[in-house]
Amino acid sequence: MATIETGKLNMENLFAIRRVLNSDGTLAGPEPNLAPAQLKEVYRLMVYLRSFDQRSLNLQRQGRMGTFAPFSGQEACQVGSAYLLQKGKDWIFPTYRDHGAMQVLGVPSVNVLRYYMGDEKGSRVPEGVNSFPISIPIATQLVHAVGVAWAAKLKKDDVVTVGYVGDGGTSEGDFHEALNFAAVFNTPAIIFIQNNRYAISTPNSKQFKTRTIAQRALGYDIPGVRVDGQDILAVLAVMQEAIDRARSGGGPTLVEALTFRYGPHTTSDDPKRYRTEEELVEWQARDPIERLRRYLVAKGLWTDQEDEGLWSWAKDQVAAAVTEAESMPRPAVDEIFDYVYAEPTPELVRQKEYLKRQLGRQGSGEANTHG
Amino acid sequence: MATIETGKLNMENLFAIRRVLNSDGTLAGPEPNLAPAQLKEVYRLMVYLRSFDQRSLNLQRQGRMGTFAPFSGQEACQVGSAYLLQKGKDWIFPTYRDHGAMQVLGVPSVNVLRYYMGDEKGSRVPEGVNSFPISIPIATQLVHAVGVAWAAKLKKDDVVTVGYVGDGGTSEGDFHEALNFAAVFNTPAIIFIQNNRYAISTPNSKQFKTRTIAQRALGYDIPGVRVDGQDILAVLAVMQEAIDRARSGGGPTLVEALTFRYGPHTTSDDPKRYRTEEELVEWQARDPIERLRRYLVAKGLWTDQEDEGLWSWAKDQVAAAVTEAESMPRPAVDEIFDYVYAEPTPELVRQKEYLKRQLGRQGSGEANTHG
Amino acid sequence: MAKMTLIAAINDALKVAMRRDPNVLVLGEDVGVNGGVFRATDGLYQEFGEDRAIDTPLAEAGFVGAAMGMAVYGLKPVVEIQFDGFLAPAHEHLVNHIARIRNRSRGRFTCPMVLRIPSFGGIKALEHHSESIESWYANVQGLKLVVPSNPYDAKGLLLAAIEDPDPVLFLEPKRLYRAFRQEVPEEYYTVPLGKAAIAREGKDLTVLTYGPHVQTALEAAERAAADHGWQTEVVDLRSLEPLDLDTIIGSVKKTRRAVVLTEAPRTSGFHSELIALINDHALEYLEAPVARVTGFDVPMPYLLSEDLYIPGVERVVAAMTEVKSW
Amino acid sequence: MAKMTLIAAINDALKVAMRRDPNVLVLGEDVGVNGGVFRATDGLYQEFGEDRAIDTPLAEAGFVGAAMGMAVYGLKPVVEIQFDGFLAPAHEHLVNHIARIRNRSRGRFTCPMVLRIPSFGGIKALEHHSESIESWYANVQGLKLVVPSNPYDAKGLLLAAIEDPDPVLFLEPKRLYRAFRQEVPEEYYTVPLGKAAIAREGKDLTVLTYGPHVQTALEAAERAAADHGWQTEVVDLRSLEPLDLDTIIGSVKKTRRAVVLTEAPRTSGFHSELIALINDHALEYLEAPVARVTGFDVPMPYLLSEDLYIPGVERVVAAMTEVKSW
Ligand SMILES: Cc1ncc(C[n+]2csc(CCOP(=O)(O)OP(=O)(O)O)c2C)c(N)n1
Ligand SMILES: Cc1ncc(C[n+]2csc(CCOP(=O)(O)OP(=O)(O)O)c2C)c(N)n1
Ligand SMILES: [Mg+2]
Ligand SMILES: [Mg+2]
Repeated sequence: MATIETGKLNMENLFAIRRVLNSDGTLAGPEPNLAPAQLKEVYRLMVYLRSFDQRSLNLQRQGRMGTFAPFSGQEACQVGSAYLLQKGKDWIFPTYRDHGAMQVLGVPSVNVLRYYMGDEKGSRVPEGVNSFPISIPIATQLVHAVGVAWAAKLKKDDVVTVGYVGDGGTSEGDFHEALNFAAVFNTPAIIFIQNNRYAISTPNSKQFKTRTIAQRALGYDIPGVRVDGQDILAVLAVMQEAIDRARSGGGPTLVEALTFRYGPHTTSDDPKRYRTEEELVEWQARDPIERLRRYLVAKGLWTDQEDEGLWSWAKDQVAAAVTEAESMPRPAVDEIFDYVYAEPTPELVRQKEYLKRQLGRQGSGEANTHG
Repeated sequence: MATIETGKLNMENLFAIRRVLNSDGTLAGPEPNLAPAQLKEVYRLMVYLRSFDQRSLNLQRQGRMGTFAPFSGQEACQVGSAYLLQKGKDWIFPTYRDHGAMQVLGVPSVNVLRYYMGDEKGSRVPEGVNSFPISIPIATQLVHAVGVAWAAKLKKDDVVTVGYVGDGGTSEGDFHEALNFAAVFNTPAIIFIQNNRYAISTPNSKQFKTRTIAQRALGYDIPGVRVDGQDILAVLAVMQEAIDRARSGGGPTLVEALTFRYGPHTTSDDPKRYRTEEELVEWQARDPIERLRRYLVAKGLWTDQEDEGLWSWAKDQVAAAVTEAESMPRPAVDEIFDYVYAEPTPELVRQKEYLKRQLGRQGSGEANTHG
Repeated sequence: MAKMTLIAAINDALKVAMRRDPNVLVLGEDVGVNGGVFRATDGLYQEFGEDRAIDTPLAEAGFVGAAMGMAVYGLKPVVEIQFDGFLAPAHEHLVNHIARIRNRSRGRFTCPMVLRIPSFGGIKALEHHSESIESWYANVQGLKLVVPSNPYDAKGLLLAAIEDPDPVLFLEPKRLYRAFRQEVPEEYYTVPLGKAAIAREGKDLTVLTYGPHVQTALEAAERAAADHGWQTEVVDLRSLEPLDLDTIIGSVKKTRRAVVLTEAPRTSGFHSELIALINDHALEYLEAPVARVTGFDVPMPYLLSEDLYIPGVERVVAAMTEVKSW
Repeated sequence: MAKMTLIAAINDALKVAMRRDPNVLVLGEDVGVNGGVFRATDGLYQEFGEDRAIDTPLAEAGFVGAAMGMAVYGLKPVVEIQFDGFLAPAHEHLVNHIARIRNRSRGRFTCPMVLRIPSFGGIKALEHHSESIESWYANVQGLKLVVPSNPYDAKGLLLAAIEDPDPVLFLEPKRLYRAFRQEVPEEYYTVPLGKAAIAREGKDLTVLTYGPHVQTALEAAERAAADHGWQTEVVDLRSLEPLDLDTIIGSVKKTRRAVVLTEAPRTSGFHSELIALINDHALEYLEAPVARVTGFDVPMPYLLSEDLYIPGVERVVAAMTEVKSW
């Protein structure tokens, strides 16, 4: 009987975890077909992002930035998911935790910093960089990713889009609707799940009953795959397949990357309330950066000096970005009114004038001095 | 590679269509274990519902009822999904097309008629009959079905709930959220899909890419099954398993019943715009009532006289219900105000007084005379 | 010129728009093969094909959110929400994204799209098919809100909405779809968003209203003229966001007496905002409190009681009498 | 009596309610093991177990809709919506079902549940974490709408909301969670829904407000007294639905001058309804137009500009001056 047969399927085997490098950096399978330059490039990007993330955490602790969502531990996902996209052509739809992928695609670090410092201009990505602004409402951005992919397909542009979502986000109705639309209209959209095992404090075991999220693909008749999210070479391999499939008209792919965030959900969160030190340590032992470093060193492509050099270069780069971000002026009063519509309505003009009169009366304007 | 393997699964085999009777009424498998009395009872119910549905369509055409959603063709689903439930204990969550199942559970025909005549009192089902009112917002009722099942489980009541949805409804986010909650909390909720191939005019082929809806169950690690929705004995068999599973703590089941509506989506719809006469005729050849009749006759349980008697009995029963429904008074003015809250707010009291004053002024009250 | 019903004018507007701009497309439930449950998109599938008259799966968040993606990418989606009560599943995309993407991205991304929504009661439909949702969305910034009251405006306003660089909720008075015909030019023309119309001139009192209620107001004005000789000015707002404050205040200052008419639930309705605006800009001109004729604070009743809910001519005349006899 | 912050008072109310009624349970995102992102449900999981302090999957429609089922079945769910901006996915269940099931079933099914929603701005959070949604839901019938402004009321109103036979949206002023402490009884007590409080007595003008803005109004009243000697009456509405019209109108008739204060977007806000009610019931008493101090018709700005949006004491004093110097 059908209801019994289906139970027989072993999803963990069916969706076996793709891996290229073992935790210790040794090859788990065939050599990846990436040029040394590319290997070093993705390594550089991961190091840069780790430095950026750590520095941002410090800025927040020092009160120089607002609530911040760190991705440390997920660098292989951040870099691997965006590195192979065609800049200026392909699109990404990030969450608050995907500002790493945004930077890989070309969003300046300064934008990300200004965003988290509380300036909408941070969300104004430069022309030519096709990254949607950070989307905070969980899973909604997946539908946008499918919409843009669909539009591109209708316009006969061979564009690929990547929608980001977390393990928790897969529970939202939008996850389902996005997958169904992607499947029905065969849109070139890749749904990239970073399963970091927790949605704030909520573990996978309370989020879904299945052992994999990738198996959801079976419900839409689209390809699904699980990948070791701490192994950037595996993430790159899986993304290459998904991107090729999408670009050649093969439609969407559901990717589940198994990963872990080292830090808190955001700077307002205390992970000790819901996860153990052991779990963290266990995952740090699979660190994506260290893993690739060992592989590069073993291949004779990388030295300790080069590594030191890279880390200090990254530190400086980030420092420069921070300086630039902190040197930017506060948003002008006009800004909060001028982008609601293409043309401000008469009512908005009245409101802006009122506020300016008020601030005038209040001298420096109590309102916009702190923060 | 995982993405290829999954393609190998043949979902139509994995979720083979359950069938007990062939279209001609001959046995497709082993004898069902239903007593003759039960066989006649479900036959009687289907005949009654067919008569009810046809008469309701006529009432609407004569302007004696508002927009009506007919289910003719889906009687095996309507009766088979509700017949085995424990009245006064188990709950159903019907759509606008499931007023057949409602009547099987014990909602008086008069309620259904008054509902479609435009009287909220029709939605006030009698105490002891656990049917939610008709839910029109697509798929929302599935979440309620899971919520009630969850509550019953928390209260240690061995209650079973059935949530109804159509093929189109499976595209809504609520379908996904309901299945995920049912799976995670292992609630005794049965999601009963009547796949009648169209959502108003939209065919399955535009609704989802898969060949079955039942396979969605794989994404939640819950049992899924496809059944011939024109074969009431098969529907009963599948529901018996699902009910037993739910009542014994085995959790939810996703049932996809393959069926067809003979009539329009509602009385405002014209099916000729989107479906062929052939398709209708093809499905009428699998009629659920005729199929069971042949089986009963072949088993010597039923005669032509009995059949004629039953149809005229049904006609009379329905006629009596219609008379009763049409003899009921119009809803009183107070009714639209008195059930918004347990206690009307002062503002509502003011509004009610105002309206009554107005209607007084207007004499008979232009407002509530027509309709 | 041809005499058209309001639904024909909308259908004509869509055809005209799709012929002149290849980026315009319609999508939603049953808008393709079936031509929409009200036939607003009739013939589009045949003329423009399945890529421009798209039948979507039954998922409002899905197709409204996807349409936003299309709009950002450069298409001009015109989404049909089958009935007012079914916009709710797309509420999150509407208020958290569609209304905000321009502001959030400081103009880098924009979302020119139209949501056509058959709205308000009066057709004795089932529950959730007769809702007044304007009060909520008038409080949401970044959306425009347009409500035509006749075939000519319906075509011109819809074409203006499609041209508009920002997202527009286009609330169609479903009970007027086939209520009457009017001369409507076949060619392209627009009626600007944000300009009210004086549907009837008068000096004794003002009725501020929109959409299907304009007809009610005109009838009431007729009756008031016949019974009392009052010259009532009926202001058809046409667009609630942006709102034509000058016309509203100008009329109230002239007549010094005002009635606001909607069928939205009374508490915290858009009519309340109209009264607040009069308070802000013309209070000292008022000879009497503004009278509000609205729906009640109850869910829209089922069809047998629908007429109890929807303000009829009598209720409007009673309100006029109130403000005149204060 | 113990001195409690507002968040502690809410946590205490939940514990008291759960101890006295086994049918009361809390559910939502991270409300169990983690005790909620604001710690409102801290300790409930430990004391009452995973069946009464339930961590749900991340799906608002799912747990709000399921909670409705629970309520109809006889449980008393208290749902936490993590932040105001994230109620949107549950909008459909709220307006089309939770608010209507009693009316739809003519009283056969009822839905006594509470949605706790940390609301309004002032904590310099990320986007969607600082919204004012009361204006929409005040226009939705069948829901009650409660907004406490201090620890004592927060506990008493929440217990009253849990006791209430109808669904209640409980909007918590998140910026006051830890702003100050107040004597709060440990035992069970309720503050009735629908009764406003006179937060400060005065005869010269009235400020109508609620929630976090009550603090602003009191400060402004202090300053007005100091600078101008005006005696300002501050009315804390506490519950918007049901609304205490008598207290509102009584105060306005007494002072003849009124300011309405909220941080909701200006157009079609709940403050507009307050002005409309004054128009309906006390227009002839007004010495000046009602002044409204509100948010602007823009999305709540990111943190660097948040203070530009939220009405501060200066804006309130300026409005008071307007109505006094009219
Ligand atoms: C619709 C909605 N509900 C709730 C939230 C609050 N929230 C922000 S992040 C988060 C958890 C997300 O978990 P997951 O999807 O696993 O992504 P992760 O943070 O782990 O990267 C929640 C509940 C939100 N942003 N949007
Ligand atoms: C949320 C929502 N969107 C749209 C509608 C309008 N509508 C009513 S029935 C229907 C089609 C439903 O099709 P299906 O789920 O297959 O059920 P069936 O009518 O075939 O039984 C639609 C789109 C609705 N009732 N609710
Ligand atoms: Mg996660
Ligand atoms: Mg169907």
